[in-house]
Amino acid sequence: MAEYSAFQVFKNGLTGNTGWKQAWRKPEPKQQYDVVIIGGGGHGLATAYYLAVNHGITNVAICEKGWLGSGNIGRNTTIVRSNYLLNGNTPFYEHSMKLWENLSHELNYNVMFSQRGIINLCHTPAQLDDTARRGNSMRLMGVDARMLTPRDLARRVPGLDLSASARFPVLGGLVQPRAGTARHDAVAWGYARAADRRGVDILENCEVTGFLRDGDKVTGVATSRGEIRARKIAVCVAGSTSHMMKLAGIEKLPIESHVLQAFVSEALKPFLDTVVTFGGGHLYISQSDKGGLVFGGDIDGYNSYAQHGNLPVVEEVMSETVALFPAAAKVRLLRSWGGIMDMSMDGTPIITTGPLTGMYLNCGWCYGGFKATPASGWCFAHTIARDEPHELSAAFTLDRFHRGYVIDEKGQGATPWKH
Amino acid sequence: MAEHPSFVADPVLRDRAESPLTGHYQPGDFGTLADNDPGVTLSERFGLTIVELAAWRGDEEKIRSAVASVMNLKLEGAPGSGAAGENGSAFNTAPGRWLVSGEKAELAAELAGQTGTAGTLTDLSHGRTVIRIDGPRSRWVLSKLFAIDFSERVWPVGHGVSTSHHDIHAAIQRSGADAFDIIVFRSFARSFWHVLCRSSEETGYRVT
Amino acid sequence: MIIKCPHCGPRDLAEFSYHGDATLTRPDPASTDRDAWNAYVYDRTNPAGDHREYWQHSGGCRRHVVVSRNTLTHAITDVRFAGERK
Amino acid sequence: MTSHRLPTGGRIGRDVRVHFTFDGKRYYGHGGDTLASALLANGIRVLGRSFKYHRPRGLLTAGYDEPNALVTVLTDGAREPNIRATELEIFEGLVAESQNRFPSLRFDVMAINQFTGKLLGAGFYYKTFMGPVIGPLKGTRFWMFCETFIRRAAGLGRAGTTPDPARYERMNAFCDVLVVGSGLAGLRGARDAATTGKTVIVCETMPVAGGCTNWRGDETQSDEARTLIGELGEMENVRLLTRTTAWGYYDGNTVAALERVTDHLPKRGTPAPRHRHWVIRAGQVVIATGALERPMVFPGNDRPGVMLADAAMRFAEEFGVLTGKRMVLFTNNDSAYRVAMRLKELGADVPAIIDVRAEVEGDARADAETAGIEVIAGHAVVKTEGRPEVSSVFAQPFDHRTGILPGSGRALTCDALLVSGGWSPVLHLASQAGARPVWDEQLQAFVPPEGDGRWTAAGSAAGEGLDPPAPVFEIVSTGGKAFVDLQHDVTADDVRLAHREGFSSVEHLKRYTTLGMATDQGKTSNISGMAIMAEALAAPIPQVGTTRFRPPFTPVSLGALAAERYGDLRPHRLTPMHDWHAEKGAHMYPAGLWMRSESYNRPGETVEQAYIREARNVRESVGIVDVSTLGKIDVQGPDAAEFLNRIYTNGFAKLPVGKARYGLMLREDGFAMDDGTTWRLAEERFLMTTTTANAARVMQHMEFYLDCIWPDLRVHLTSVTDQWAAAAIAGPNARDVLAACVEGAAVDHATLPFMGIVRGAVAGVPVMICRLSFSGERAYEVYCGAHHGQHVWDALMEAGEKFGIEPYGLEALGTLRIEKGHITGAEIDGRTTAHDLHLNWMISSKKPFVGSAMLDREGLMDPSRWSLVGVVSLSGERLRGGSHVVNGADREDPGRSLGHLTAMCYSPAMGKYIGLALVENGPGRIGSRAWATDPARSGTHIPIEIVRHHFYDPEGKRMHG
Ligand SMILES: Cc1cc2nc3c(=O)[nH]c(=O)nc-3n(C[C@H](O)[C@H](O)[C@H](O)COP(=O)(O)OP(=O)(O)OC[C@H]3O[C@@H](n4cnc5c(N)ncnc54)[C@H](O)[C@@H]3O)c2cc1C
Ligand SMILES: NC(=O)c1ccc[n+]([C@@H]2O[C@H](COP(=O)([O-])OP(=O)(O)OC[C@H]3O[C@@H](n4cnc5c(N)ncnc54)[C@H](O)[C@@H]3O)[C@@H](O)[C@H]2O)c1
Ligand SMILES: Cc1cc2nc3c(=O)[nH]c(=O)nc-3n(C[C@H](O)[C@H](O)[C@H](O)COP(=O)(O)O)c2cc1C
Ligand SMILES: [Zn+2]
Repeated sequence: MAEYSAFQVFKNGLTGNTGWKQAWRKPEPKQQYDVVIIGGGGHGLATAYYLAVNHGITNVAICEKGWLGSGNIGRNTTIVRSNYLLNGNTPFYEHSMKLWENLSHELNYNVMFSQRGIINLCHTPAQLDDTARRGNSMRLMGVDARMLTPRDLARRVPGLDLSASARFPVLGGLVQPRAGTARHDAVAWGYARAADRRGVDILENCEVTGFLRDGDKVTGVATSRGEIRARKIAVCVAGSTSHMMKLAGIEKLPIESHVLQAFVSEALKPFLDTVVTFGGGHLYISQSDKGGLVFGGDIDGYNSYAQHGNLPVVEEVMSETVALFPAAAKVRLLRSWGGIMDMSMDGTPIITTGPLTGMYLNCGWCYGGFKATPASGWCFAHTIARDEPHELSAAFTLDRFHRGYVIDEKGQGATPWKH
Repeated sequence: MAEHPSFVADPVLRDRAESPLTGHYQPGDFGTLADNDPGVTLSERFGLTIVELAAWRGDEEKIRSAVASVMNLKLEGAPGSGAAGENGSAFNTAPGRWLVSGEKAELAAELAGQTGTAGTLTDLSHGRTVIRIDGPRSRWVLSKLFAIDFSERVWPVGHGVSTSHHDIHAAIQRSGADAFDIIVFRSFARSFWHVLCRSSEETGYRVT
Repeated sequence: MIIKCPHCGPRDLAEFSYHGDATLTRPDPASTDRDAWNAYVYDRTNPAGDHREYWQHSGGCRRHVVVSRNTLTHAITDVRFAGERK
Repeated sequence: MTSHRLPTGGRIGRDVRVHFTFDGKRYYGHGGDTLASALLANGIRVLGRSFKYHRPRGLLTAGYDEPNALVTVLTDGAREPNIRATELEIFEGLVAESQNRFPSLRFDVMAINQFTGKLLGAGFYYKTFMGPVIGPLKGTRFWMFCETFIRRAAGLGRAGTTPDPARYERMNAFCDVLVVGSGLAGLRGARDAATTGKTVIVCETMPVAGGCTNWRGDETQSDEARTLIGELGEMENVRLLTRTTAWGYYDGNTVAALERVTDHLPKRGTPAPRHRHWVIRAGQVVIATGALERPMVFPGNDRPGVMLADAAMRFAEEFGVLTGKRMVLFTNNDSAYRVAMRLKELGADVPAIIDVRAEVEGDARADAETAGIEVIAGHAVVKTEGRPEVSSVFAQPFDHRTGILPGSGRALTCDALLVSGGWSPVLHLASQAGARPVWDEQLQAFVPPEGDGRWTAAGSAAGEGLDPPAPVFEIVSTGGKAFVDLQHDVTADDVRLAHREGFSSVEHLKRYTTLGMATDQGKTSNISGMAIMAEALAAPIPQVGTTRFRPPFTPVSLGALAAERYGDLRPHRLTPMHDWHAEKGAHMYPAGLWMRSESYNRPGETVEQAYIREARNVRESVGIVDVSTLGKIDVQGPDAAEFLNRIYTNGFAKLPVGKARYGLMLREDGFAMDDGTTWRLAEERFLMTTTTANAARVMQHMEFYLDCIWPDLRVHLTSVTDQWAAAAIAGPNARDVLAACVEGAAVDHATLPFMGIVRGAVAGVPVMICRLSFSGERAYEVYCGAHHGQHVWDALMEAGEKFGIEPYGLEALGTLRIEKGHITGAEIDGRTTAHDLHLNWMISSKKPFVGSAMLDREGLMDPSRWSLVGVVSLSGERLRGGSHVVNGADREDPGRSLGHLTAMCYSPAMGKYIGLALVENGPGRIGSRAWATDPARSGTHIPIEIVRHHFYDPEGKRMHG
């Protein structure tokens, strides 16, 4: 299939756009693969892609129960950053950032990664220190970060209420200039197309309904499109993790599923050129290329598998938005939706071999797994191909909870709804 | 503290006490008054003795009779039930808990005496601020702030609820035909007062 | 969501705070069975369907309740006081 | 009278002229007009430009489903973009402007996009703009360069940056039955419920009730509606809300609705809110939201003058405006015939109805022909012409079963083409409630399923009384672009391209082409899009399915949702002495919701100078600080001591009455949670204090254990934080100050030793005094009733005057505690253990307590964990909060982080900058040197020595003495 390029767009444009082919094939499932990946979200797709590219494993299928990208990859607020605090996290997310920086070329698909920077606002002196601590931590691990004064902020974020009478007075902020946003769907489609071109079978409308076992070993999956055998089975189903693992007989995991809402306003001419997060509560806001302000806040805070949220969180997020941007009171909310988060007990992901033989698990991404997509795929592919953790994800083990090696960015303890 | 003499009873103590609304409580008419009639009238009921009575499980009845004997108020057993009389008012705020307030001298001490081992008493006279809202539009104004059905059919006089306006916890007792007493934590009182005043501007309000 | 507090009656979600899975049993305080404690602190069934969970009516009567709620539909079928206090 | 206005009719107030400005030009309309009707009456038919191709666009509809006519309203300097002209009621002085055009609506340079239109097919941007792989534009640079231009071209209206001065409010409501929509179905439903005594709320998005009876021209129906509106108005249990849109259906039958209270009024600045955010908890919801007419897709279907038939009817009946002088209809169902005849009656020239159906059953055709309207059956419109407004349309024979256009057609001149492509029930709210729409073959529309008890659908919303159309959604021909989603410029060809590229699930179709993602959320386009995709897939429409409806039904102002949490109404907690601090010039800043004083700066003093002076004064003389914000919990009951024993890591059972003890709490996972002192006031009564920040959390924590884990314990907890005002008096002279003013109690060392408690009075007011020290000095906390806080504070200040008492703020408080190595929330950050903080001495081994079973897990005892140390600046430079500790002397190559500073200050006692830090293997580093580095903030790189965390008086002689 032709490479995507300006030339192709031009050529096809003149010929009625009839020359374009399917972005990925719609194959029938084979009976046997080397690796079956459950979950056609960002992580599953990236895993397939890196299995092929980094490890030469191409006899791979991805089983997706709905349409490709119907999970969280298709409903997140698209923020990509590596501004973490703790040692266990930063190198992993920074690796991801580096992959993002070349992703469009790598995939030959414009994922519209826009490095417009992310700014964390501070509203109290204590927060300034905390934030500086995070910035310093990043810098010491080779990640870009810089504290901003209110004057810097006035220049970068017009419309932000920097007055002393602001509802939440702003004392400063931390910027990670290389952070930004990417077009969420394009990431799924780009990985899908690139993986497909390397031979990966993407099986949509193929729900995994059970596992085939040989004693303790997992040997395949039962799906809505028939049984499929595989030497290795990788689970990447985000919010459905517990449910999926129950099918394998694992009743309990350090995971809870919670709903997170996101919002988009009506399209506006450029209003906000960076990503802003609020330090006094929980809010992050950016503007999509289409013009909508895209924003989100806290998870609703109770176990949920329903992809819809509640009203108090809507009100909370909107009130924080207008507190920061008083002009936005007249902007209008266009749409709200929800996605199911796989909240882990310490707010940090899990990438591991097992828990059964022949099985590999990738989960616990909470509300931050979009930015992790490339690195997650990279490290998970490594784990699957080599049967050992990648050094960047070595801390993301499943036994860290019991052993007490939790990586708790928020310091909340085993209350997933507070991470 | 029940151990302390009620500051209401002691004019000197009362004199030395200061409302959290001091400097922010301005009698007069505000907002849009229809025909010079305010939709609501707001006032602070400062200087009440306020105590919380909490019964041990099974001893609720004893607490109710303690209130009955000290205050001459008959409390029903149902959640939220309350009553108001000359000696003050009381209502149920939580299982086995009542908020009792009044101007009666030594109210706390007398209640403590009657409560005995049936439960505990906590003096909150300084810790709570009581704001009364009265007038034809009181329900309308309250409905802006609380997710509570204030309609008459579910809310007889004397009855009360525990609820909150965002971070501000409030116990609200219906104290008259259109009157409600809102009991908030003292530290929040000023913020709450401003919100209440602002919310009352639409209907016009009078501070007395 | 509306939760019907056994004391206060139906109240808005905003008045409640969540406290998680109510099906867990806390090990005996003196127990040193680490696995049991680990399971209690970290491991969750996280069902897609009926869930029993603690909520506190923190913006109301402050009592904790056990809510039976379906995590797929959010439909609540039962609310009762947690524990039986003396 | 304006040119297109009929001499009579409509619900507008003809005797009043209402002036407004559109794109800088002044016009007038009448009371009751919308901007759309008023502009139409003035002969203005181009109202906007489309999103991508910037094509000139006119009105398609007359209501909330309008995709084209979006304008920006300017009020008091604030801009409100993307307002539908069809819903915007004009008022005297209204200023509106068109959007997405430059320099003007008539001439827009971006319209050039139309000619590149073929290149800008769906999703073209995914395939290009990736830029070079090497060179200065590699990586994301090239894309970001292009993005700047794409962003400017995209977007619709422009939002301002000046704060919105308007006011918003929330309203909570309860009812037995909520009826959404006040058409006949809604009104009947409301009447039926209300007469059985139920409380009813009816909300209607339009300014007047009655729904389509207001314009359908059916006397019987409008009479019935009027009567019902009158009846309902009389009933006490009914509330009818107009200009109120039910936009969100949430769990528990909670419906959110937006009332536009004053948008239509010229007078602003009244205390009435602009918008009211209704939150309605309903026993039952009746969804009577009617049905929307949908257009058909054919080449040139976006030309101004092409409009829905029902919309034209509305403009004529409600506003007395004819949308054209010579109107042709194009339909696949009977409803358009009624429109045609009525418009003709009203004086329009209606030469023809073009009907895709070869045979039209029933009387419609005969009636039309009798009225002198030609019925061109078995034809379809294949092209429109006009520049930019429609001046003629081209009809060609059409076989609606095959979609083939046999034979040649004819042109009809007209200035309006009114289209009816069938009707879709408005089932958004049912869908939000979780209902799966059902395809109705006859109606060629999705209808809601049976209600599920929480809601029912009624009237047209349930599919009742709608005219069944022939199943025609698109006329495929070559006469130009055929639009499906007008706002987003998604064409039928785009849908087919998406299909070709495999984006054939409706959800993929939507995301790839953005069909249905515009401000109208596809109200007029979703069904056609699905139908065209179904055709491409050769699958039936229901199999293709529909995309998900999500709140809000129509856009909602963010201000309304913020309601009273806007502007300066902040929920602050203030201590009883707040005003005093403010008067003394203290800079107050938020600690959670509390406001606390940072320092009491004298004129010309910096914060640092002030806190050093304040702290020094404590060490040398005496200071006073407001600590009323500490959490205080009354713990009472026969099992109170036992309970505290389980909650705290250290023992409380044996604490004597009249004594206080410092306690530490852990979380169940073994990490530290909070610390504070707890005072035993009586055998069965304790007063617990917590840190300011954790008060609520600790309360909940304890309530949880009492309610859920140990319900057998007889303990009552009550928050008494607000009951007490508290002042800490610290310094060598503290005792003298108390001695000078405390009545009724001795404060000498024997009576009041460290951790002792006495009761007495100050200035005639009862107080309780506990000898505690956070500062490390001889110190006391004086508690009194909060209403007496200021009185006691004044008395303490007065008594302290001769001892040199001065107030100190949080900065000095922090300094004193750092010098002492006392911990706060900066160290108990949710990741540290008692071990990390050297609080092992507080861990009782004699009893289990919350967290005891988990605290010695491998990971929590790992020697490489970060633990608490002190640091001293060796260069005399100021240490910076948030700095990290590193080993490298080279600022550019500092090595990895060994830990970080949690707190820093200038220590007057030590004469140096010092700090506390959590560092890897802390104890092992005591006495060693390192650097405190702050690359992200100040850039400082300061040599430090790592020392024990007790800097000052480690033996505690001063506080015990
Ligand atoms: C509202 C919202 C905002 C967010 N914002 C951000 C953000 O700004 N930045 C950020 O980094 N992250 C963000 N996230 C998180 C991020 O989206 C997720 O962590 C990440 O997408 C999860 O990985 P995934 O893409 O593989 O998951 P998904 O896309 O959810 O993939 C899982 C897939 O598994 C499939 N599946 C489930 N069960 C089965 C089965 N039985 N058989 C077959 N397939 C199955 C699902 O259909 C789904 O497609 C946000 C998430 C949400 C919901
Ligand atoms: N000939 C046809 O095909 C056709 C089409 C439509 C209606 N009708 C006739 O019209 C009558 C139906 O009346 P009806 O009451 O069902 O519909 P209706 O259209 O008269 O009323 C629906 C009302 O709901 C309002 N509404 C919609 N969504 C809302 C929301 N989210 N919030 C608040 N208000 C909202 C609309 O503004 C409208 O006033 C019947 O007699 C029917 O036969 C006929
Ligand atoms: C970054 C981002 C931007 C979005 N912008 C829009 C938008 O402009 N218009 C729109 O209708 N939906 C927008 N959506 C929301 C989608 O329509 C959709 O609601 C979301 O992907 C979840 O899918 P669901 O609603 O089908 O469950 C956006 C979603 C994301 C993640
Ligand atoms: Zn309750």
